[in-house]
Amino acid sequence: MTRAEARNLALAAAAFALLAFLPFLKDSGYLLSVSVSIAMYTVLATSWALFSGPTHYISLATAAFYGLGAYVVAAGIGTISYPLLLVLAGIAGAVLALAVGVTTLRLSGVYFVIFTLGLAELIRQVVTWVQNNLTGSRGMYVLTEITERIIYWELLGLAALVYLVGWLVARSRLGFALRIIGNDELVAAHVGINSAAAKLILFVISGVFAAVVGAVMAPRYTYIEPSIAYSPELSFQVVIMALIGGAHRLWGPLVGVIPFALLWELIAARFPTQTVLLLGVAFLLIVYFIPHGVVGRIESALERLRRGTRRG
Amino acid sequence: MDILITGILLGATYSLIAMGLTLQYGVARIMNLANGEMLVAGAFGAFWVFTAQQASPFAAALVVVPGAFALNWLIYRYLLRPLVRRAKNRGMLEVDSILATFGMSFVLVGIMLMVFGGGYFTYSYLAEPFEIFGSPFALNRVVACLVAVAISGLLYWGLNGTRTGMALRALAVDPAAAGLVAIDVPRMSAFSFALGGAVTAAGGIVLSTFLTMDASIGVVFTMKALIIVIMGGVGDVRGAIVAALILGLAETAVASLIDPGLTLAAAYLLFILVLLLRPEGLFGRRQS
Amino acid sequence: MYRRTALKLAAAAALAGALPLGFTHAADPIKIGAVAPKTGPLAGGAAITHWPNVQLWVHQVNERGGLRMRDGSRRKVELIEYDDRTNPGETIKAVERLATQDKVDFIVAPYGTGLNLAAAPVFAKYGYPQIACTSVTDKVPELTKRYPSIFFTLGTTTAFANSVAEVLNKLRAEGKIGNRVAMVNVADAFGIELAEAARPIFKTAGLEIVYDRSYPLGTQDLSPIVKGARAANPDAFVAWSYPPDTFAITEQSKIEGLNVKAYYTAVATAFPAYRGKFGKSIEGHLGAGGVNLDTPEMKAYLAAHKKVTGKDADYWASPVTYAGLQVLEQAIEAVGTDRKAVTEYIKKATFKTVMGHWKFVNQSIHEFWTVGQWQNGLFHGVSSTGLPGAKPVIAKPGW
Amino acid sequence: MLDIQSVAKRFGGLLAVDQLSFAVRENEVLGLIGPNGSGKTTVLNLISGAFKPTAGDIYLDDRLITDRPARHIARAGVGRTFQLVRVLPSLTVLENVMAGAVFGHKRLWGREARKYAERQLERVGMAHAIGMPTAALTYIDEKRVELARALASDPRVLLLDEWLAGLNPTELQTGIALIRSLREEGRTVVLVEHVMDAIRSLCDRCVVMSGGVKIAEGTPAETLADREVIRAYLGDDDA
Repeated sequence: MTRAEARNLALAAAAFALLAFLPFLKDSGYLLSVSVSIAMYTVLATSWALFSGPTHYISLATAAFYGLGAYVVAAGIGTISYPLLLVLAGIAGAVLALAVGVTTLRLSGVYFVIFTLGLAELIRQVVTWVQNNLTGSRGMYVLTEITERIIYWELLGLAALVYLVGWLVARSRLGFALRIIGNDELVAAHVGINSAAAKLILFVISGVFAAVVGAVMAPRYTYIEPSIAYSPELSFQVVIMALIGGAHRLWGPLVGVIPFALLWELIAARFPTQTVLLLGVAFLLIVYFIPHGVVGRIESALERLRRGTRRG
Repeated sequence: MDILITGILLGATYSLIAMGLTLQYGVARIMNLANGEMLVAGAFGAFWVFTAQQASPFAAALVVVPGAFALNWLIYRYLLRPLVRRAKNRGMLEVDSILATFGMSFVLVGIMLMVFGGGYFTYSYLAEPFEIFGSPFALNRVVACLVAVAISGLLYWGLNGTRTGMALRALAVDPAAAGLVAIDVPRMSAFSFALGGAVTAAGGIVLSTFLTMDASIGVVFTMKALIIVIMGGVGDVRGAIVAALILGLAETAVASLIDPGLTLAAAYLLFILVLLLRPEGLFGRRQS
Repeated sequence: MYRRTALKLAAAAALAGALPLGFTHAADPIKIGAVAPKTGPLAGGAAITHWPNVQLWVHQVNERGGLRMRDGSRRKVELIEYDDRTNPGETIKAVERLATQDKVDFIVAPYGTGLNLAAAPVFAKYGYPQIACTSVTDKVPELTKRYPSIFFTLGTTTAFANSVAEVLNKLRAEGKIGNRVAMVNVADAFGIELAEAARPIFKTAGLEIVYDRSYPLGTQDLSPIVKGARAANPDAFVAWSYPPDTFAITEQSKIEGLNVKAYYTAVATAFPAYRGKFGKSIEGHLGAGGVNLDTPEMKAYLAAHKKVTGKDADYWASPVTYAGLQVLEQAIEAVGTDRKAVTEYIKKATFKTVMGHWKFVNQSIHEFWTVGQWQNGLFHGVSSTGLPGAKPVIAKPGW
Repeated sequence: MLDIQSVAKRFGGLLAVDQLSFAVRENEVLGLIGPNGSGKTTVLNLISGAFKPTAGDIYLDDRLITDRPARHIARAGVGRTFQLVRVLPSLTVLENVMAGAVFGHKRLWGREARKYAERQLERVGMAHAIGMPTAALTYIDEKRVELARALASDPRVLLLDEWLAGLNPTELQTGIALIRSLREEGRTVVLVEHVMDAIRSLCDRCVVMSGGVKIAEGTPAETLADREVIRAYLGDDDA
């Protein structure tokens, strides 16, 4: 580990520790609920980008994993302890991601995009059918003592984990392989990289995170409806936040999620009757005026700065 | 027999949902996530004509179809063309158009909410039994099927029998090469995008005679349309129609013979299988 | 990484600055928050059942000069409304925002079972009374124990299924139908729960379920399910359905000629749009809910609803939602804006509402309408858990 | 060491390679020549595993590699360059070369991989460009980087697809010397090339292709004098 890396790591740890104190602020309820959604999207978008950033595959299956995680909790709560359910949700996510990855990672471009969309719907249909015919109203209520504060901490922990995993992957052979795959898959094959396996590992990692996030969020909703747990809007939002931030940097999704979430929050708060219309307009403005994502903006600004100082 | 006819009728419904998007995505290369909203807008038009003007909902086509054409032309010209121009490759355009049209779908939902309110809109039109081989079927669905046949026939003739159609097909295969043979690519793309929007809105009019809708239901249609278009093969109107029919038949067969609870699961399973076995879609060209 | 903290702090400041902060002095209006879907899957229902009643109530209260407080003063009502886009996460955030940023005095309960339950912990945390008028759940005892300020008014799934069984048995006793029931349900929360509750209840009631299938939410063609039900040759048809499919099932039944003497569809049967779409052919249709249309209060309510909002109220949850607001109104007028006192008052007092006299027992209303029937163009309550004014059930004539 | 037996490759209706057989001996430089479109690059793609042959077999050291994926063939010690240079644009020059060292035949990691990659860059005369982004490279330099990447995997067989094309006379001499030195350290080289000088001075043997079939095989002098070869060249292409 270089000194810069150690410093960054320490700073990150300090930041997380600081954030962990947020629930103790006075009147933090609203801030906390905003932070929960920011943390949730951060984990989802970052883990999404771990896979999609280097491989350029756009997956719209986030909701499938998320919903699966939520359902594992809903079906098992009361008989199985909650921490164990989180683990089970992770395992379920991994199994699903593995099955999906093995069959689909050879699809490319838009086919993969729509495939994952179809997949999310398929999972939703199958889970609903199982629920309707086997578990019934059990698998709908998640009544626990878990408060928003605990959910926030869990998400914060997951965020730390996702960054740790991302950082470890980036320094590993796997990360290097992914960068090569993202550049040129043919070259990757010809230098001896097993690109299918590399993509699969990352897909599984992102699937596990999404499933665990779903499991963490389930107690917050109390009542799990298929149309809400498997909302396609979630998948789209994750993709969009990650892309707006920039998927090729580990911290990219974060700089997309935060301003995006705050902007949306602001619109929702200030324009309650035209929320959707203005969200759309804000969104279009972002797409047209920040074409390379926030990361792109930051990087080009840094580049200008560097060039400026060099010249001066 | 019942299953067959019901399946074909449902397939026709699906083809109405998907045909517009084939033109927009297959030819103009815009994966339009606001497509469903255009459909709902068309349906709103029909609803308004029927309830407020006491006229046949199909009369709405006189205004809605040209209106949708013009609106989509403008959308392409002023909102999408800049994206096409700045995209370095197909992948970038895909990402940009997903993002932009996603935003547009919100804007359209917002506008419809303001204009029409958030409630359900539904009315009864031609909701009578129509006997085919001794079994009753909904007349409005039969009419929808006929309209679907008419639209697809027109499109087929338009694409295969006219100069413009040839240009569009060339564009669908390879925009760069199409430009080399003196096809006005931007104009043709705008045309096909606008045409797709008009077809979608027309579909909305027909569907409103038997589906209950509200301002935010568009996304449901967008998803279905995407799946049908991809399953059929991008840029091929025939493919979309065949895929729609297959889905319609499969859903009906599963609902009648196995369990209605698994209809959509079966549809998505079928879609996934098609994609796995023929990633380029039923009628798509394999890309090298 | 430290950028994250900085951004968050900046954001908190920005939000705090951007949002209207509430300063309540005596002469100020009472601030009422409301959050429910204006978009998303539940928006269609909320636009019929929820929002118009909020609008109507606020309009009427302010028309009267405001709420008449105990000290004789009048305080108008100021409404702050948010769209949760049918997303429970948004509902939670919006309720937090109302509670801590807008500092509203009271909050109208959200719309639907899922969104209400998601928001319940927040209501409980800040002690806001939550009169959940559009929630139907069998977990009422557990939920009321958990959340001391939640109130249920619409009923339980078991009660709904029980009443349907009773109505069917009544018709059977009169010799109008046999005991064969075809049952279908939408595979979404409410539909699943109702179907699950109904199976044993129907069996105990001596009804034979000859067809029992679910269909996914968003099915575009329900004719196979109607055909399947018809093929089972039932005497009664029960669909635990949601709004879009209620319309589709009815239309399809009409086309297929599903001729049963007892025909039940759940949510949306009581919508005016149902009558608007099907006209006279819905005579004798059974559906969830119902009201006593003969009371003067109900008549006045329906007229005012039409006049103020320009739309007809539905014959089930609309007046219940309005009654919930009346409860809030009367409680505030009785004890003021102290939320704890209001909650306690709601638990104990009896309220005069458009739905009749309401008295909460264990935080829920135990007398509610369960089954209604279209008779002569109006949706009358025909079965309830002990309310007066039920009309006799009739057998459904042909289409 | 490399044995191609009756290999065929069909693209849709087009038969790009038909019943082609030849062998490459250990430590030789084999020239694969022929007019444009005769299927040379396709043959390299078949050997490296980029394409699967429609028929026939390919052996590497008596091991069947016909249906092995490209990554296995690469790890077995086959390195290659591409006709249209494929550098990895978002990686630095050094990282481009490290790609070969990390994942290829050699499988190094960390400092070792870096050092090894640096040595390969020195070898192709690109030591000065180690930290540069690839965007700054000229076409010729890109070719060198690509060769360094292939070398970094320490290949036993090196497939060079028109690697010498486009070099100026001085560069050409350096290039030829470089390839020769590769052979001297015991590697086997298959060379698809149009530069006749290079073929004459480097190749031990040549295989001449035309229209997907082999029309001649032998020493450069023999094959280039072959009537059929001359006809093939003059027929399509005035080489």
